[in-house]
Amino acid sequence: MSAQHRTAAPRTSGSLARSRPRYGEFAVKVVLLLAALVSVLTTVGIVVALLEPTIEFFSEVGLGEFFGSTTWGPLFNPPAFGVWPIIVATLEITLIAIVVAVPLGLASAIYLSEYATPRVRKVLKPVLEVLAGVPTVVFGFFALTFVTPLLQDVFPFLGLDGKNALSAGLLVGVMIIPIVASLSEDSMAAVPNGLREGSYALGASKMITSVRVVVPAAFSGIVAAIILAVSRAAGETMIVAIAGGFKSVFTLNPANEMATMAAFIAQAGSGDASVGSTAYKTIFAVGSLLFVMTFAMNYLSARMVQKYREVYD
Amino acid sequence: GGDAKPTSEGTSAAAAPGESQGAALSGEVKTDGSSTVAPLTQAASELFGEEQPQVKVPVGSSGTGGGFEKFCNGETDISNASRPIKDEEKAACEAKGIKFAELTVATDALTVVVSKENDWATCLTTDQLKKMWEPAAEGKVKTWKDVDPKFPAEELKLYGPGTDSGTFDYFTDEINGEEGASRKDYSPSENDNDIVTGVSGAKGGLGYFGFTYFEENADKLKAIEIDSGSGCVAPSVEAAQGGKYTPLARPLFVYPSAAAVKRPEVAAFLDYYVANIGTIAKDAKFIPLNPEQEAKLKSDLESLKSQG
Amino acid sequence: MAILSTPRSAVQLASKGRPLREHLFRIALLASLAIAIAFLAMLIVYVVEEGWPRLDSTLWENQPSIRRPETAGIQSGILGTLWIIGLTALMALPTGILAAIYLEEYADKTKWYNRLIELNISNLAAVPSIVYGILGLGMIARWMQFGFTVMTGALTVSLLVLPIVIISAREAIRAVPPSIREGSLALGATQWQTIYRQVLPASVPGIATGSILALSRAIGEAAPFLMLGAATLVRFNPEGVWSTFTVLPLQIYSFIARPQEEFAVLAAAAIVILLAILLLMNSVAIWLRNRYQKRW
Amino acid sequence: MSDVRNPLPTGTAVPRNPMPTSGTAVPRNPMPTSGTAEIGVSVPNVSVRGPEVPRTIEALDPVFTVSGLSVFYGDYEAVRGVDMTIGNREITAMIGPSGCGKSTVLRCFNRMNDLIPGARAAGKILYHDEDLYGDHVDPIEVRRRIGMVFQKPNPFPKSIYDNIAYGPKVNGVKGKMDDIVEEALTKAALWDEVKDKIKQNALSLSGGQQQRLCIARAIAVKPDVILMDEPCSALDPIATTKIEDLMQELTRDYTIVIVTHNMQQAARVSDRTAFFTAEVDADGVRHGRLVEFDETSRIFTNPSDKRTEDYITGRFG
Amino acid sequence: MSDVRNPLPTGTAVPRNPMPTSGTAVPRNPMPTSGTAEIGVSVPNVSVRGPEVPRTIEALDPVFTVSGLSVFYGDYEAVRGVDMTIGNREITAMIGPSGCGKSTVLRCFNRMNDLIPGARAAGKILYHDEDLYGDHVDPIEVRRRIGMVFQKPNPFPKSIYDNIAYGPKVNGVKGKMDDIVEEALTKAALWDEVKDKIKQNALSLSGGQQQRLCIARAIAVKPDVILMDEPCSALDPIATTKIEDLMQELTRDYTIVIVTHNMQQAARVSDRTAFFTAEVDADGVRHGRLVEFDETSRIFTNPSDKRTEDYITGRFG
Ligand SMILES: Nc1ncnc2c1ncn2[C@@H]1O[C@H](COP(=O)(O)OP(=O)(O)OP(=O)(O)O)[C@@H](O)[C@H]1O
Ligand SMILES: Nc1ncnc2c1ncn2[C@@H]1O[C@H](COP(=O)(O)OP(=O)(O)OP(=O)(O)O)[C@@H](O)[C@H]1O
Ligand SMILES: [Mg+2]
Ligand SMILES: [Mg+2]
Ligand SMILES: O=P([O-])([O-])[O-]
Repeated sequence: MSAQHRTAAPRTSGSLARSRPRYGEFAVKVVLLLAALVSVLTTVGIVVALLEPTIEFFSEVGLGEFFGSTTWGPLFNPPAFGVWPIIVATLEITLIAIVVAVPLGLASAIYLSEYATPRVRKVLKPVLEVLAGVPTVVFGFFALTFVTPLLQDVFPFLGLDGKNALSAGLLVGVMIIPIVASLSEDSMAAVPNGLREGSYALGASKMITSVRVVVPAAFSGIVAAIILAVSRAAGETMIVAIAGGFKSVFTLNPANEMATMAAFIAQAGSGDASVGSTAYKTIFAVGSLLFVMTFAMNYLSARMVQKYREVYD
Repeated sequence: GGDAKPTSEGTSAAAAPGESQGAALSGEVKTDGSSTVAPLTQAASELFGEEQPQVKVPVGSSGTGGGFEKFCNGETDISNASRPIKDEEKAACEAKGIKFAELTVATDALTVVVSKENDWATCLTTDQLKKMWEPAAEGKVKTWKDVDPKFPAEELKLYGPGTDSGTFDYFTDEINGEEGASRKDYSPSENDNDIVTGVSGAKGGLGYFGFTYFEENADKLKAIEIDSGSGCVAPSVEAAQGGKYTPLARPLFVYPSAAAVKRPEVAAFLDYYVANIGTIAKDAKFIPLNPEQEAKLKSDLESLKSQG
Repeated sequence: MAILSTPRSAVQLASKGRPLREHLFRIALLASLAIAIAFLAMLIVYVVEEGWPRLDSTLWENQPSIRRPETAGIQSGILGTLWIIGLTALMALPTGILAAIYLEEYADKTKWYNRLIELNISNLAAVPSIVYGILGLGMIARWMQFGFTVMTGALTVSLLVLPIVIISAREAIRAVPPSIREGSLALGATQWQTIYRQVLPASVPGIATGSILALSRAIGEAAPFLMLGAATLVRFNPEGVWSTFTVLPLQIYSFIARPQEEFAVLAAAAIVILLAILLLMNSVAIWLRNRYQKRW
Repeated sequence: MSDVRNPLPTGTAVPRNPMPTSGTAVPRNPMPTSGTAEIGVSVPNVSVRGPEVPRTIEALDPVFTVSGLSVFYGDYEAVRGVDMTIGNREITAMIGPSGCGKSTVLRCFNRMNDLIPGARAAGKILYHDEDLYGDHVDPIEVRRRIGMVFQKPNPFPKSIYDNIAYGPKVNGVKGKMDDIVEEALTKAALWDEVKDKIKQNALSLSGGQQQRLCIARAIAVKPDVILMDEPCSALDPIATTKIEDLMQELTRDYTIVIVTHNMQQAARVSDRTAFFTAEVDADGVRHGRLVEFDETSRIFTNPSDKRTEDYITGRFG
Repeated sequence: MSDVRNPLPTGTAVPRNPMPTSGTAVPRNPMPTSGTAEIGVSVPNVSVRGPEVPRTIEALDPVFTVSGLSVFYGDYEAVRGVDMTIGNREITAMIGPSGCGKSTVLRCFNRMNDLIPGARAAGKILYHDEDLYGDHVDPIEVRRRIGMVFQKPNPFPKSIYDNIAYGPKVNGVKGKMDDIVEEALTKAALWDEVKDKIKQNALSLSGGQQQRLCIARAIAVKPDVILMDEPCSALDPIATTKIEDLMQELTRDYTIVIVTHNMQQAARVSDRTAFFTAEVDADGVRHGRLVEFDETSRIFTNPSDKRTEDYITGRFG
């Protein structure tokens, strides 16, 4: 039987050569690469769709006015192209959202990662996933018809407008809680158990271990989660369009109505501006700005994650 | 519907090309444009659907400008508009060889509303409105007192349609003298319900929108009479129809493309629209045309159909 | 010496009043989670209560109507949403999974183009959906001349969820232990045989779960359709990929803007339907996850 | 074909053969220290077994007294019926094949197993006559007094200084932290190597240094006992030697319990050795059992149990 | 305090001391098989070392001939300058401390290292006179001929049957699959245990059974050589014994190379042993080196290198 075996594997030179051609393997790899390239194509598509009108816009309006003035109203007569009011509104709503989402999301993440039993986690994580899936129109509807009236009743001194940055920001915050919570939880779960054991073995309590060992060790992952959440908040459209309003004034008071960049795009993009007009091109200029902002934030986040991977690998 | 080519030319009728009312037609009549006019075309579409269930009439509401953009790109058959087509838009249509007609299908009475709690204003002159709304008022006219010393110093909170709407264009044109010229620090909204909520919730609130919205919310709001030099006139069906509610009574339009009208389903839809315009306007809660306007509508459509 | 410093009294190992602080912290954490969940609960209760009068069969049997808001339905929206989801599943899922396989199993991370693809995907995951709307309008509807059809909508949403699908599929593939791959390769299997016959079957539950969650994001999107100018008032169901269509979130958005009170109720009822579809998909995801969870 | 296995070509295979050692003087295990071969004697050489006490497994001054300890993970009884005592300022080694429950038992000594959901200990562990699992006992306080060093060095991703200062800080120790850090590092024989880079990230240290840092970290909270679970298995021979030397040094002040896979290590460093193995009961379930517990010299030269002998002579494991 | 370490109390500590073994007849390593102690002889007992060939490291009928093999992970040279031959139908063991490159070398034999990005082998490995890294060589074909069994049993999460059938299937083997499965399981001494539950999920088997399943899976593709990387380290003693018996059995038909941490195992099962260690070069970089390669009996009784001796006598590791 062993002799048979030998003949089954002859020692002739070239016996290790490919016994049958495998073009399929190569074809598969090409197909897979093409699939991966779709995403690159998407980015190219976005850039192409944005670039030409944006360039035309800046040749008509000029960077100076766009970034140098604080009056916004591309669809008014005379038009005004100072982009700061909508940037400020975007940042303000994002800030409110972050103020809501970071403590709640982070605390939820610590709870899920460090305190919850597997059983509890198995129930709570899907609930957070549902929250993450709630359509943004629904959040907008809820903010406009429930949260704003409630806030107006409970805190009349705030002088909330019917549409306001506060409710919109609050609900954007609720929308991004699951992002902060689940990504932070992932990075806390990635903290080697050895670190926790090391801390407990020194007589540290669970709270101290969570706060002083786990959170710092997962820090860059947490920051990456927050950055992703920030870019989702900054780009959120429906909630701010429904509950935040379109008023393009330069204001910091969150009780006021204000238009964010995304809200402006939604409003102008589905509206009156006629093709080729400067007002129309403004949509693309603002879109480009939003794209560049999220790109920059995401690049930052990718770097953070990179750094965090290095610590344990 | 299910053709391979998604352009309007492709959606030809599968049924007999006859225009007789009885023959079952099919196909799609694409409409888009003004969100103000949309309910009118939607009502027409609903009623027409009972007659010709195989003809589909989707109604978009991209706004008057958005509608013309698609219309002049050959992407829709009929465009709804709450203001007449602009010169640039005409040029865009011409460039694509798209011919069209302007059909006036109903009348709207832009209604200026204030809160029920407002006990000082029942009638405003167009000048007073201008004083409130002109670009120069931005940041300066903050209370009612700034408009007229007789009014109390109640904070003036302004609400209106978004800058992208035909309603805004019309109002700014008529009141401020130039289309789009407006103070920017008012609360604009695509959703007229927001104006209802906003104005009814603020003692010093003021806003404007289509007559329908006022009628639906007459319990919450108070309509202001308008004085354009010949005395105060309250918005009403009769005043608008009779041409007395100036300058805020405005016509609403649909723009069918000449090429599309060649298609039997489009022609049938328009025929139906025009023939039943009274019912449609009532269903959509607009002010119906007066008899002269109705006659003009019919002849306008006929001349479009007989065009080239 | 150590012994001397630690008296052997019975109280030496007793706690030092630490538990209270520990308890408060724990309660604070739980409260945070509870707030998030309470929002969800409040939201659901609110829309169910608001939409209750209209939660009957007319809601999905009828088409939207301007003339009779009290009996208007949302059939075209439900079916439009299902069409979009179906097509998105057909396009985004295979592409996303294949791309994930490429990145996890083939891509040499030291090559600049692979790193670029990775960075690009994580970046796309953060791009606002309204920007995808601009892409869909400019590139798909206009440049590719697909018009304002189901196809355009589905393609746009597919591109939007593609990065999410890729990221979650990669995670599922990564969760398959390398020992399974090594085991297969050591038997003389080719790389694709290994992937197709070992890695993919083992990661199907994870991929399915991630895909469902990605699709539930697609269900709720309204902003890209707003940008695309999808028709809001559509009284017929889509019949094919080149059909005119509308989706539920967009219908809801337009109902909110109607003056009649009946439309607010209708909007709430439509939201209940949308949430029901969402919950259904999430339940499937959870079921899949629990049913096929691998223990290696 | 059931037994074509090779017999063991090791010198230890002969039962009851006292083991000769080559090397320097033995401070802890008074065993024969001949530089030359002194083998071939088949009778136990009693004289080299140190203080000729009866074969008691009781330490004279016990820190832990374990009786009838069984440990469960959920329904699974991982370890069954362990009795042993850990003597004060001695090094006790726990050896045995993989999965026999060494770590499980070790982790009962500072209630680390409390952290594993479903883990539960039955039986009794007295710590200085106090029930370690008593109701009034705070596991956090237990862990402060009974330190632990793990298999893989697990420094916190912080500076060397912060690693050491962490324990005293969380335990509310006032006092000059710099001194505490220096003292702990000095005791752990690491001070000279790191004193110039005390603020540097601990992860930049070598594996052996990291492990000594972990020992220093444990020392810094002034524990009574240090538990070590295979502290050298991730280290190279040179680092291992350093840690072993350190253990000898530390046992002046501390009681040490060490789990090791490496019999030679147990033989080198410990005073007493516990040999565990896993046995299959009537139901086919494997439980860890303590087979033999005795002075290290006796375990390695004159085990009383056949299984111990088989294990240390390499017949299995 | 630098050298208070205990000397080793093991019998193997005396250099050049031929090791007596107790047990049954030895088919593979012809070593003294005295049931009684035959120790105290300080001169190598040449007569018991089997065929008295010169101390060549060349196998007579080589399957692999390795010369000047260095393996790089990126820029890091993990293993440097290895020369060895693997004899046909012999069991060759590779031992050495952790990180010395045993796995790295083993994985070169079936080009498993190709799969690690940046891994690269320099030098030459001939497989039956054919360059294993030659241009025409298809690594997939190589792996079909040279099977591998891993440290942790890694059955596919499928049925037992599918686990075995997988290899033949992907290699396009036609023929009655049921017979192939039965034959492979029988050879791996697993058939009797699983024949009634062949469709059951392989993950439901015990660790030892899983490992035998992995061996059966490797056998099913009819390889020439089987590489095993610490195949028993995750197993209990009983399962280990079974696998070792199985290896003896398999070596009738197959050439086996095994990496093990366990010296006793190497001594028990192998014909030849390669001892690796990691050495630090002038730049402070650690490289794995092959220190000594010889017949197993000689390595364990009469190593020619001090480092080998130190290692097998437990002086480090
Ligand atoms: N967290 C756990 N849950 C369930 N079973 C466990 C757990 N930890 C260990 N076990 C089981 O308990 C038994 C004893 O494990 P333990 O880790 O104590 O062994 P060990 O002697 O330390 O082994 P090793 O030498 O491999 O570290 C094993 O069968 C193991 O599988
Ligand atoms: N994929 C890899 N990339 C970089 N370095 C590696 C890789 N795999 C192993 N090494 C390094 O190569 C050296 C040899 O590793 P190898 O795994 O071959 O050792 P080993 O002798 O098998 O050790 P062990 O007994 O712990 O399994 C080690 O220093 C290891 O860190
Ligand atoms: Mg252990
Ligand atoms: Mg290895
Ligand atoms: O939608 P509009 O009628 O306001 O353009």
